[in-house]
Amino acid sequence: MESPVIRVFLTRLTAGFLCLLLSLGFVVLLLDAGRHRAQTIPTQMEEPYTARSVAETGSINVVTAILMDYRAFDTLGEATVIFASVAVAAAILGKPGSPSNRTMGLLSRRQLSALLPLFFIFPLFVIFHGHLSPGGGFQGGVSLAVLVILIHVAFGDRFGEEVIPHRILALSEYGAAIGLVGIGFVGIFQGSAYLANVAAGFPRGTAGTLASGGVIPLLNLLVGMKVAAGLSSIYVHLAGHEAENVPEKRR
Amino acid sequence: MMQTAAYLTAAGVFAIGLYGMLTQRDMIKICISISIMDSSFVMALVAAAYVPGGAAPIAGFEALRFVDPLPHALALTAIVIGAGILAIALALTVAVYRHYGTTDIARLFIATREDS
Amino acid sequence: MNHLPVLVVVIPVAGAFLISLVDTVRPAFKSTAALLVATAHSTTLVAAAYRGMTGPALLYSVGEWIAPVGISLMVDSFSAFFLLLLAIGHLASALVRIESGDRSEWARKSAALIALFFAALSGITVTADLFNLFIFVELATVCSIGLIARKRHPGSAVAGFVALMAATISGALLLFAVLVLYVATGTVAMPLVAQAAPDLPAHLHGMATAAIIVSFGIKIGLVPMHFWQPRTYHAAGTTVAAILSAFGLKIHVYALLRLLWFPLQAPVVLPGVYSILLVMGMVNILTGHSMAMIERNLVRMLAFSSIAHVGYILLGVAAAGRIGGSAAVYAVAAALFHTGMHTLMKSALFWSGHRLIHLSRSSRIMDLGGIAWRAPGSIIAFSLAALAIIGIPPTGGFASKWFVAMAQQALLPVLVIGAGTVISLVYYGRFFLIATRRDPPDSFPAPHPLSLRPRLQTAVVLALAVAAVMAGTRDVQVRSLLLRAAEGLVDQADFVGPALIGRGR
Amino acid sequence: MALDIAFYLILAAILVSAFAAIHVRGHLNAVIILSVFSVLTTVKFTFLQAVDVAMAEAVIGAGLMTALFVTAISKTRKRTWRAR
Repeated sequence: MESPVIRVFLTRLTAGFLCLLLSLGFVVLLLDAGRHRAQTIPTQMEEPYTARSVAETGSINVVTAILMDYRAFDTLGEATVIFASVAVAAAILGKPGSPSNRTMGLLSRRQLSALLPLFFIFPLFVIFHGHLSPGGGFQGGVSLAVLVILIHVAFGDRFGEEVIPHRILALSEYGAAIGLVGIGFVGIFQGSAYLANVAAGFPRGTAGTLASGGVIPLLNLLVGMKVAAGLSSIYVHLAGHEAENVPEKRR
Repeated sequence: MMQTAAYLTAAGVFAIGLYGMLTQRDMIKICISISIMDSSFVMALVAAAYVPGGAAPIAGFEALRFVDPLPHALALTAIVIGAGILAIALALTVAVYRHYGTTDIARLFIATREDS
Repeated sequence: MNHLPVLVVVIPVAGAFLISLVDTVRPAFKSTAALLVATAHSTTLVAAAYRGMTGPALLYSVGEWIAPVGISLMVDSFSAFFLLLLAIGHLASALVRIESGDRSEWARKSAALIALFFAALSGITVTADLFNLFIFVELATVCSIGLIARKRHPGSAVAGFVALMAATISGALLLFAVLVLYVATGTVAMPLVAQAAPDLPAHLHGMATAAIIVSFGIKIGLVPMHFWQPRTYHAAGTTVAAILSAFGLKIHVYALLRLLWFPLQAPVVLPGVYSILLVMGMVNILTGHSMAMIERNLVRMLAFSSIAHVGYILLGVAAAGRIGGSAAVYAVAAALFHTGMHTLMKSALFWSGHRLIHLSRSSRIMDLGGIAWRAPGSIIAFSLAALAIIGIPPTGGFASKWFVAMAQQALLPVLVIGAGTVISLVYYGRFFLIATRRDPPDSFPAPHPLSLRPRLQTAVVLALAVAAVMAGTRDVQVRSLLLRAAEGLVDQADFVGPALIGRGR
Repeated sequence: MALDIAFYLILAAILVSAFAAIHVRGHLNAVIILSVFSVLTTVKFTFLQAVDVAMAEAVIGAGLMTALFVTAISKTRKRTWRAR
């Protein structure tokens, strides 16, 4: 009576139904929570950040102000997560092996080599204007990593290894990470708290100009460097992994 | 209304991701499901931040209300952490394929049972 | 301002970066660097724990931003107890892991990963911010997966993937609970959530609590969610399994207790949850012990035993939540005593088991026949720790089980504890008999060429085991420490007070 | 009003693409659909005024993750193209 096909189908149906039920429950809870908050907290108190961030940190982009100043400790933790996942990927995959030399076609390589310098403008802009416009260290760093991957894909891993050696990637990642942790100590030495910004004597500057926001641009730069180096070295590990000893029979 | 719809989408995406993670047997597909599930939480955070008629949280804009910037910061953090974990999942997939020649998790369970 | 709470996290993080840098530039000094970092971190941890135990709770605002906008860190007497455990853990695991000559990529990264793992655990212990807690939990997950999935052992990548899937679900639930609490209260700072928690609608509060219990239940191996743990520990090998089980698991227990008592105010708002924890604790004890009894593999046996001992801790905790008042302090102290004892005993068992498994190159119990005569130091440590973990009277393990049993109000949990003791006597006794068999096989296989330092390791393991035994006889000194720590959890005035003072800014 | 309709259409497209990414046959197809899903999510985030998150999602979801996925897939296929 019960064929395996029907059984699998029924199992999947039940699983799908349960997942849907669970997620609908989540929606109900979140909506109720929002209603509860609207009843208990007056609307003026809802935004502790927007009103004060320019005066206190000098950063126009409030999200950057939160990420790099108010909750900079989160950012440190997050950069550490990236660092750890690079280390884990390296531990799992081993040293990058012999790089392959597959490249894209000649025409696309020509075009890319003309355009590539232009491509670097965007991430650098995003990083340096993190406190002025949308974006910041993370977004810029990831797009830098994507550019490094693009170089690897377009011109072959061997060329990529020559232009940006893996050792340099690793060293710049460690350097940026140590710089990130070290900047926090400036706050302690100035008699303030760890990762303090204006309270530690960094100049706030005129809001809206490039040199404003105290330590925020520097943190953006370090985070960008760290994220770019880390993520692209994950790619290098993944792409350089040798798959040669796959057993032929055991599938 | 927009917020409710956004919550509902996040929930639907979460259900799809969880369902995929529970029923798929292929490790790459599981990675895809994990990625979808991660982005559902980002969607929920962004939806929670939304205020009807609010402007983006950039103080240069002249607006009466802004959307709540804190969930945006949390969402950014969650995205990056999710990317890190996903990279590890992919690395594990590749390493497993290297040793066993398959990415089917049910077969891998049988293959690794002999080791213990 | 006293900077200890943040240094406890920052020093090992910086240390991990430095270890990686040293490893790239001058690989020869890597072990020295790792040992230095571990020593520095342990010293900081002990200092922070001392301040937390003796004085009022230490409050630290990172970047001088106070609770609603910034992240607060806090060390009170309850977290101080766990910081002490971490201090033991980091130093001991750094000593045990000093290697000779292994040049594989995993061995190179593992020193940095261990430092980061302990950094994440310290972060979980000191943070007073829900989202920051989530980040450190994820960091701990990433590091533990890295430690599990090493390259030499092909099955471990599969186990790492399973652990990753379990961790993804656990992380999703934790993030969901944080999201609900944020949307409902408008803050992620624990003290402010704690203030708002009693006013939350019952279903919101209940579902957030449930999500948190399931999330950490996956991490600590509550019974329906324990499926990934034995496989993972087996694949990880004994050295790493000791770190995961003896220290990582305990800190996740800490996080669960802290969240239940402090931001969620469960003893006041939702006392019913403790009855569920009581039942889960009993199920854990019975399942863990009976699975350990039928297990034929030493590492998996110890892993199931860990699952059982989480049950004992939960029994003490559940009793505390159900009684309330000053009696709750004694119940929490009993649970903490068992936590500390299990940390010592299980790390001693795993690390002494490492030497035995290393010599016979197999972790099947049957292959370990007669191994005792080749590693007398390890088997002495193993037996001492086993005596303690079974609960033979003068040892610390007996005392902690006794206190947990005394804290119970019903007869059934006491009976379950007794049954667990009998079952564990059976399986540890069986292993002891096999290991000390008089007729060892003629030829053991040649030991694995990559060897840790056996003498140093045996010394560390013996110290841990002797500490576990002696804690039972040093009852009076231990008790005042434990009661002080338990007060930190039960009387939250210590924890809430300083956080709310700074709120006006 | 037209903007609202566009928003709901995008929400529907997000759901459809998420479902398709899991159920479509072939890894590469699934990854391409996943990157389409990311792009749609980006558009949704800009509708909800989350510009920073939108940028991060675009760069990570559509850029980096796709690259990593494609690399991983090329490493987990039988060696047809690797015979260089």
